[in-house]
Amino acid sequence: MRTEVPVAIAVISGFIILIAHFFNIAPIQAAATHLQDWGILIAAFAIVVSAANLLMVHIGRLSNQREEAWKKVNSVIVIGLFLATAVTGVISRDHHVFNWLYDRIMLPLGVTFVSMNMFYLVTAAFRAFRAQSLEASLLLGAGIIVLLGNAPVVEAFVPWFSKAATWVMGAPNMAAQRGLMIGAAIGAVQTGLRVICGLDRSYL
Amino acid sequence: MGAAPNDNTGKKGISRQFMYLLTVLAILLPLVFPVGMPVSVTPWVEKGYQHVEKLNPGDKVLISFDYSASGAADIHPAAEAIFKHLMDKDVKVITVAFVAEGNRFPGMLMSAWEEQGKVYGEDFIHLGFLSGHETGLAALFADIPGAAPVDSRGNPVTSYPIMDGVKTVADCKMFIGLSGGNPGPQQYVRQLEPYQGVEIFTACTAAIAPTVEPYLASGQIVGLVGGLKGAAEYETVMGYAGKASANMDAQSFAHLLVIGFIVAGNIIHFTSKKNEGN
Amino acid sequence: MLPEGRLFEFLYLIIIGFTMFYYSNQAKKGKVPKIARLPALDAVDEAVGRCAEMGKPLFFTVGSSEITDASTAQTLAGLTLMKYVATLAARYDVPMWVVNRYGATHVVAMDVVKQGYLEAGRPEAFKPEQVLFFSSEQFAYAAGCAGIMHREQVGAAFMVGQFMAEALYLAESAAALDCISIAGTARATQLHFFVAACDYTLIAEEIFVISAYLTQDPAQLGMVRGGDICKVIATILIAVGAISASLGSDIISSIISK
Amino acid sequence: MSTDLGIWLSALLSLAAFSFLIKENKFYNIAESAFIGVGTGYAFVMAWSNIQSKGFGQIAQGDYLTIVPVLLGLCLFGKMSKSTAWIGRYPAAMLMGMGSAIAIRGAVQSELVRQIAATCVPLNSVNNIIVVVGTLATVSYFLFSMKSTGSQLSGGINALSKLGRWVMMVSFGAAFANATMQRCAQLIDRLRFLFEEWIYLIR
Repeated sequence: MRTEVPVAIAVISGFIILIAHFFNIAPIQAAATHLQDWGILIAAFAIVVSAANLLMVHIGRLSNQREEAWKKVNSVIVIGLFLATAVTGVISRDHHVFNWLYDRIMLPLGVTFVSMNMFYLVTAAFRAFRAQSLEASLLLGAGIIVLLGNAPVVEAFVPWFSKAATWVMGAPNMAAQRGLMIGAAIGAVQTGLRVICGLDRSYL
Repeated sequence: MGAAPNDNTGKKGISRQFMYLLTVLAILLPLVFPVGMPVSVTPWVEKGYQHVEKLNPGDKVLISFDYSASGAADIHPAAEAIFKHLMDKDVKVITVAFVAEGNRFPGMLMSAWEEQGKVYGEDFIHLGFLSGHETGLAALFADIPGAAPVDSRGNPVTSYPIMDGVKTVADCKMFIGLSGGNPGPQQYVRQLEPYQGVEIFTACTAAIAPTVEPYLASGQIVGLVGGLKGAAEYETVMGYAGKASANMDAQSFAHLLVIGFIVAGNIIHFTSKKNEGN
Repeated sequence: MLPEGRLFEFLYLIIIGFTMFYYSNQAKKGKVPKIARLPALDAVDEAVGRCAEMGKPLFFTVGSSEITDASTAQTLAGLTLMKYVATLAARYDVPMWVVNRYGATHVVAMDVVKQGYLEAGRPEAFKPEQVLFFSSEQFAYAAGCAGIMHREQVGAAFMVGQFMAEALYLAESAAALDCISIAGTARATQLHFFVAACDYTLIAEEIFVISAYLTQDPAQLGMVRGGDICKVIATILIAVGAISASLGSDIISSIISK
Repeated sequence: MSTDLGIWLSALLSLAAFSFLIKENKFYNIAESAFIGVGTGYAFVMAWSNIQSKGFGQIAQGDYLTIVPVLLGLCLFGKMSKSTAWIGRYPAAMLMGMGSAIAIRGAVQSELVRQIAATCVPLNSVNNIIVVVGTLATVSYFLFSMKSTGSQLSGGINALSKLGRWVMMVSFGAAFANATMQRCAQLIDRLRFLFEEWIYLIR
């Protein structure tokens, strides 16, 4: 019972969505629309559960005598800011404290972390772009052409590079992307089919 | 893929931290001391500029701000340049956002222009955020005051003079889509199909710019500003050097630096290999 | 009954389903196909073993994988490997840190890891506080992952599933440590970051054969064979389509758009 | 220098985040905790407003069918304790089934059929030939069960799949380099914030 019923639920809900996509059967399509709305709602509950889970971990840390003081400080920060954001946001999505926390903590940190990708791009390029083998040389060659083609100053003096870069992006790159997508699509369909036919139960 | 296991960068020649420092300097120095390197203008930026230039004072333009904070670095400079062009030409601007985070950006532009004497509700208006991505787009184009009954300041949109005679998107001369992904050029073209006569001009991130190519070729989109570089080009055609142009110097140096590191990496790799051989 | 433009899609889906079951049955009857080696998956045991030797924990994340949208297939691929790694971790007594970005994925991942420990016969060694959720905000999650990797000084980092802009961030955070990184995603726009920054990368479709490869279960190996037949069909369609298009006929394109 | 307290907070948090580049440290730890705290709070607020509008709001309007997903959602709380974890499987299975179907739908439609159709181009230019041959070669790289059988056919497939690997390498190199533009713009933006709005170095 504890596995059969969940598997049946997965199979039924999966087939409803698929049939609604391929056939114009009004009641099934209505059911599929309902189901997707339900999905959004259940996923929202999952976030609440996960957030509760995070809080439990940090509360656990605070009450653990042997935990380092430093980790406790961080747990206090997590719990405090979570409560401040959650409470003010639930009162009103336009609450000034909620907006302030968003503008002054979440937004700047988000942009800062995204921007750190530039540093990582530099170190990754330093390691990966080495002419060790034919394959690595192809990686390197294509990378250098596109880098030069995109650098504004190079483009102003040697417009040829920009054209070469556009060509690499448009022809070989496009071919590889398509090939990757076609292969991956077939794998994804198989993986999905295994779930909605009840063959794959690893998620239970 | 069975690539060779890591040689950790720190161990060979150049330390990570040193590379990070050089990266900061390569970007920061040109920002503090701009060099003003030449920027070549691509035809699609030039064409977009020409189409804006052809607008008459009093014409109305609809702009959607469909990018979030992470896309802003790439697109907002273009938004600033195009907005300035429209203001200089006394064109009336109606703005909207189909991405929740995009909602903040029109206000930032407008408050700067209000200080310079432009009037909210007469020269521009922001309708706020509309959900549903493409469905939101379709709804707004069909009935602007219906889909957005109140503006971002909470007043009925019909109470503002700028909205006189604006019923559908067909009452605007041009639609400018500033996109960080979804909705993007594809969605704009698809939803504006029924409203012939409204020109589509778009600015998007460098990453999705290549996907706009087919629409430009077919004439469905009249101009494209791609990423920060596109913004610098737009500033160049307008004849002023704004933020984007200064950023171009930094971007050039950063590109050259990355190439420099790749070359250095190869030299270190092959010399150390030689030494091992000896 | 089929809406326009769906006929060919539906046919292709039926073909994929049919070949999958047909070859799976053939394999059960003894015709088991041999599968090309995947060094990235061969390295999994070694990576966990190395953690055990050095007394370091390991790190696992499935990235921006959801179980409610089109990324679900990649999520499942990642969860399959997660369970396998959890079993090894339990057996070798290696602490395992798991971080999830989405709530729904998190609630499933908790069970998957627990199940892995159970299958290794050591359910008591499972520590729920090591399966973590760090907000669905993309870079808050990524920052948390990087923090854990460095604070715990992990010996191996697994990143398999759907990844977005955090791919490079996580891969380089791992590369800065003395650790083996094994990554994989079917998202074509992030794959190159993994290829450049990680020790081993599962390229696109390779993540969907994880289960068949690791278990060497005949039925699943047969399914891989079935998938290969579908790819051959795709290549024939493209080749015939391109040749007929050169001759001025759009027969294939018109069939496909039916 | 700026005198706005909010800008100071943002700037100090940004610096703490950047400090990770030198080494994992306590300042980074604070920035990380702050981000996780606010980020989870934000996610909670968004989830809560969905639960209200799509859940309780609907029930209050007389749509009693919505009680089903609300109950399923509540079942997820069972996952928080070992003895009740099994009741959380029902909603999880439903999501998994739905998600799998959506994945199938998306893969067949936009990735499989559309990409095949887009590749059926006339072989009348070098670019088109490269696109068609390159796509075929890349797909052949993933013929797992046909590559190592030792037959003559597998020899041909091996050769084609090798070409596929080369095409992929070119693509990976190009795509990696292409990302530099956007990543660079983001870092410029951040450095501008620090050195223009916080300390007035850039004028």
